[in-house]
Amino acid sequence: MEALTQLQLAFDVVLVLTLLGLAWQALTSPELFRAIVLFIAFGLLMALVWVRLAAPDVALAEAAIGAGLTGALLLTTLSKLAKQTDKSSRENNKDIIAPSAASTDE
Amino acid sequence: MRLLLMALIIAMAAGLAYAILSLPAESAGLSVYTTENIAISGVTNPVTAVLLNYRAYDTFLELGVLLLALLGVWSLGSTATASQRPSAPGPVLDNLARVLVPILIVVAGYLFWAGAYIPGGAFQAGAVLGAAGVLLILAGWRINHRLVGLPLRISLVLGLVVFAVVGTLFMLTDRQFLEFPPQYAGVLILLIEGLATLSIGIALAALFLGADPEEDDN
Amino acid sequence: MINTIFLYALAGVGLFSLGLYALIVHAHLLRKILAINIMGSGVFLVLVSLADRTQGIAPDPVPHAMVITGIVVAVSATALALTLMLRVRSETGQAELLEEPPK
Amino acid sequence: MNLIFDTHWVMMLILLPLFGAVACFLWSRQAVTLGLITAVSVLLSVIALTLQVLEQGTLRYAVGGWGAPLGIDLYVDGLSLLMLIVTAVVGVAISVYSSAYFKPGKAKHYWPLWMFLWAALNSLFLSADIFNLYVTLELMGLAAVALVALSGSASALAAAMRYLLISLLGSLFYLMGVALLYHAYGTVDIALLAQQVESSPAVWAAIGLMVTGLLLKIALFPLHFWLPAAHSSAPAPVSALLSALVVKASFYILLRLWLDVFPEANLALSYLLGLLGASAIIWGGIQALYQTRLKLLIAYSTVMQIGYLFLAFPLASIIGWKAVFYLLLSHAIAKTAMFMAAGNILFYGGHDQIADLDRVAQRLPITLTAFGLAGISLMGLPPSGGFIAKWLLLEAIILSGQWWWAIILIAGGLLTGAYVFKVIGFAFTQAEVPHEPRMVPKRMEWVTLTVAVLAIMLGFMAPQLLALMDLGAPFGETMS
Amino acid sequence: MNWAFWLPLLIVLSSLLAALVIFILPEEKTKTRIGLNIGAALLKIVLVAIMLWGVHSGYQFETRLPLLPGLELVLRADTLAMLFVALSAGLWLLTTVYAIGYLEDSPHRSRFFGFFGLCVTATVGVALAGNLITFLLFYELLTLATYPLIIHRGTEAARKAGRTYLIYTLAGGALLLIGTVWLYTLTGTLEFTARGFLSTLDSMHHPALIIIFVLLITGLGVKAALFPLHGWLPQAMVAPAPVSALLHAVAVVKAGAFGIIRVIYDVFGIEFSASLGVTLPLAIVASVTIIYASVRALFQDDLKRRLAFSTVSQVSYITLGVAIVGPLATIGGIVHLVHQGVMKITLFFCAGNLAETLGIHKVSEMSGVGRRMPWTMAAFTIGAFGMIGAPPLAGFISKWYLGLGALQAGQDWVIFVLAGSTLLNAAYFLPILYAAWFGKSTGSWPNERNIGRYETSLALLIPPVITAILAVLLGLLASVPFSPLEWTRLITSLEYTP
Repeated sequence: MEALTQLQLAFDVVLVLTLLGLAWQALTSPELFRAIVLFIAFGLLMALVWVRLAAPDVALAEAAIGAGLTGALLLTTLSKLAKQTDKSSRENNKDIIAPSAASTDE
Repeated sequence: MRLLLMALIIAMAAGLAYAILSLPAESAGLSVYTTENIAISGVTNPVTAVLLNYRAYDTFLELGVLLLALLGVWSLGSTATASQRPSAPGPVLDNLARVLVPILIVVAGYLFWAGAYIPGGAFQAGAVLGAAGVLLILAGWRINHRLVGLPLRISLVLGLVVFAVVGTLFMLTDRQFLEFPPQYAGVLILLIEGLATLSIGIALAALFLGADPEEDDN
Repeated sequence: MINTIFLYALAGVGLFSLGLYALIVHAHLLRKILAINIMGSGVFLVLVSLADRTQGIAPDPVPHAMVITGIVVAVSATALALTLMLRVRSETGQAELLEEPPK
Repeated sequence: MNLIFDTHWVMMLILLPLFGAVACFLWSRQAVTLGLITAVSVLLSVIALTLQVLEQGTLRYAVGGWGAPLGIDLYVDGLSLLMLIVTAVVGVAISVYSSAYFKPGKAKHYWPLWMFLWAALNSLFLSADIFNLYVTLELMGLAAVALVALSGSASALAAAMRYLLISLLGSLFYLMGVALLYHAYGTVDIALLAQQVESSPAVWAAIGLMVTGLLLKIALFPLHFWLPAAHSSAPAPVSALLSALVVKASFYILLRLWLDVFPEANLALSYLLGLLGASAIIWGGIQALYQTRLKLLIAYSTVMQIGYLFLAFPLASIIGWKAVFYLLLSHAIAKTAMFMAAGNILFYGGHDQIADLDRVAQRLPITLTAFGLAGISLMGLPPSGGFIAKWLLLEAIILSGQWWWAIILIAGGLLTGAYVFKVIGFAFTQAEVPHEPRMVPKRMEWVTLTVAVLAIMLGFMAPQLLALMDLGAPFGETMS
Repeated sequence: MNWAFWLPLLIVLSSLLAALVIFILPEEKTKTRIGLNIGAALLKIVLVAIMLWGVHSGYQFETRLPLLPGLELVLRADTLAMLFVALSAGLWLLTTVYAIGYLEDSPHRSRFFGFFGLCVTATVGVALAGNLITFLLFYELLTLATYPLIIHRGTEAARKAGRTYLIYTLAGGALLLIGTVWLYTLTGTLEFTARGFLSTLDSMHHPALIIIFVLLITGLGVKAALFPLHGWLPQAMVAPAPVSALLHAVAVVKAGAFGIIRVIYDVFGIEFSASLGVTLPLAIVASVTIIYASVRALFQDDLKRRLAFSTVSQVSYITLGVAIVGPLATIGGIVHLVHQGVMKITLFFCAGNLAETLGIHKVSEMSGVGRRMPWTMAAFTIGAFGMIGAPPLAGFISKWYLGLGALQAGQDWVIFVLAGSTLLNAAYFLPILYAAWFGKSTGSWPNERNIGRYETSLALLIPPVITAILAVLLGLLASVPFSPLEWTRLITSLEYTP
């Protein structure tokens, strides 16, 4: 019993540390794509945490929405961002926010 | 500057940690109440009971949040490249979609059905449905242009509207909004969940797509 | 058991703080959006972990439901934020916000 | 069945705008008509609710029939009722204004978003549940952000982005506080919390988190940095909504929590809030004075007026709370009129450079009158709602013996006078119209004037409104 | 219909409604506008006459409307109020006639006459105010209504004058507000009461009361142009002549002076004020103002600026009379409210005529103008002699009572102030008169226009002639019932214990 508890504690500690580590990696990764992939991994790990915390409903929601859909959204956004870069470099990008007056063309 | 920021945040974290550790070591929260009333809630999964009965009003507004986010995304118009067709999917993706989409739809149906008893429910099911939609979009499939206008919109608001209508109906019989008679609660929740799953799935897929497909057509 | 519950709650605080720090120091909007999501996960972790404090009975389902609500809110907000970011990018040519508020 | 007294008006106030939003979304070609119908029906429902509450007293509505702590309760007392009323009044005015302001391409997006915002505001004011308040806050935040971005200009999009991040950050701080309170007391109902809360580290942390999160959303100095850009680059009716209602909604939550859940909140914190409020008054006023664009000037004026609301915290007296609440109401009305007036000027002349205002202002006498009347209320000059508020606030300050706030109050009034008259002064200069202006629809001008006149009329409605505020004694029992 | 309730309200509304209609009147509807202006002014005079008779016969007129819990909007016709109401109603009619003539064919007349009407509404409200909060309300309204009149011409100078005016008056209003609220928190009432309502207050509040007195008097002193708060008045002379007449004689300056009377008599009570020791400093400030402004007037070449400094000096006679503490001085001060108004308006009308007809703005340009515009200059002469205090003109009555009162109260030094001021008045008025009547005309004027069959248009000529005649009559018939002097005796008898 004692050993089991010890083992469980070790598991918890490792899980928590991995979670924090992944979050840190996702937030500091110099490459955006890597950051997003790490974030998705983070989401999946969160799902594991929810299972561990006896919250299977949340785990399902996290896996499907938090990691899955959010991840898909992030990836597609990144690809659009990349396309924009190609496009804007073609069109002499206008890279400063123009101090335009509030638009009145509604 | 960053050091100062770090110090501030660490101080905040320390305070928060202290506050959390000072919480009572045991607390059942509201679980006494949720268990007590589970029999008349219409479902047996306590989380579903909270989501679709005890605190159904939150869920109702949350459907509003999802729809609102979609409205917001659509109001932003085309995002420069959003309207560009993705490059033709490779055969792998195409085949994958053909296999996975039906499976996902079945999983979604199961999750929504099972949500009443075991983990699962409208949001999880809706998300899986949404994933199916994402896959279809990635595979290059586009919604038929005849369905793009009103029919699509109706399917998006269906969950919210039926939720509200069911909630309102019983107001006429001297009950409060969203107060389900226990004997019908199960059926009603199933009805609401089913349509909500549909709306959530379509909304999530639409969020993935980006701009309003109706405008993209033009 | 109790200790591990609090361990997860503290991890929640950790995620919240990490996210906050990253939100402030990073300029790229995509990173800011990631940071907000990680902060959110931290809050959710605090909510759910502490729901299982009493041994022997099933965890309190109310925070679980709250977190599911929160996850849906988060994905909605993220979708809006990402689209908005793309628009900002296409109008201004950069996915960052200028430091000083516009005059 | 008595139609007025038995109908669930509380729910109608949430459902009507929600259905309105759905209807505007489904049939976007008729969005204007549908929106206006919704607006009027919401106003009528608020009137009915007022009659109901006047007859039956405060109202607690258990959604789903469960009741707190298991279910979610809605609560109507003087505070929430007045917020609902002012929202309905501003809402109808904005709806009328918007029906002429937006071109169809924008209107089809504007109307469902605005209806959603209205639903969010109403549900926020009615909620008695701190988690439900989180959901309504998010609903409100997302709608507001989308509305800001609607004008589509680069500056508006950047402002909307910043606003969204701030709004989400504020919500997360708030939600963390909710988590702590729930796990400390096992309920998220405000009334139940109020009975149980006592000083403890968890409560302190919750206060810190929730106050910080809400201050971000309220944009109290020095957390105001996002507001001027967002409020000034949005389309005019949206600017009005944001300044008049959206920031006030977050303040409303803070007020509720402060009065009910954090009664033990300590003196140092309330002084800090008062001090920040004072700084906001001075800083916002000076910034407003230096602005060269009208809408930015008005936005900084909002930063300033928010500061006034916090002067009541160190006073901690019933009359002080009533004073700032009256200020909140009259500011909401006056600011609506002011942003509408700015919208008319922009519409007409295509710009809002203050120095060139003479070219447009003289041709829009109705708009200018409205601006002037709203300005009178902001300055706190009689007869206006702002004057009543200032009078009560001064009274509270003098009674508390903390005379230094009076200096801030007076200085703020003079600063307001300076920037309001800076604008008005230009209206009397003689200049030619250099280009072909765009005619402002009559409807927009007249609704602006109507709202401005209402801001003045608030100066004569104090006995009734103050009596309404007492309903349910939200600020505590009066000694008598 | 309850006349006691409605009459004060009607008197206020008569000009307010007219003003609101005039605002929305299209610019080219000149006839309708003139009709409305004159009609409303006449109506107001009739209503005031009825009320005057009523008050004299002992009727109580009072309007009460709820404003705040425990505070009401009160309009009450007491004897002091009637003096000011009658003055402003009468002079409004003349000023309106004058303004119609003066502004013929100039742009933005709807706007001008709208604010003109609001201005008079506010003045009447100030006069009838039955408590301090009502007074404050109309006092601030007066600020707001006069500002557009001052910057009416829209020039850079006008905008600057307007800005100065606002800085002074809004700051003054703020002080007044603090004082009023503070007073309310101490007493729980703000109702004007004969002999004041503060003497019963615990003496521990006396230091606070002194500060409140200073706040109130400073706030009022801005409009009453007490030194050193008078800076806005000479600048404001860029406004059109009818506005100057309004500022100097009918509305703004008078509202300040009237407020000082109210605060000292009906809030603090004259005897209580004296016991607090605040009246002597006030008398000294008033005296300094009188002398200082007279000296400044001496060096002004611009005619309207010279008149403006003259106003600063003359209005302080009112304050001085009140601050001396004593029935006779009080009579002198209060009656000067009317006398100064009638005389100063004459002078400004005349200055306006010179500017409008001949383009004369400077004293040095007036040589020989008496022969070109005899009627105008005759009126001017009467006004000037009145200001100097020559018998039997109205100004003489005021100074006589002030002097007597000072002796009666044992404040002999005031005599020197009066004498000095009289000499200075003579020093800055007589050269003008000499040049106008006996100076050689160069034959050409800066900007001569031919308006009307007479020396100028009738609308411009009749008002100053009437006011000049009034200035004579007020002096000659000072002891007739209903004369300002007799009315003032009545007011004073209520204030002092016999």
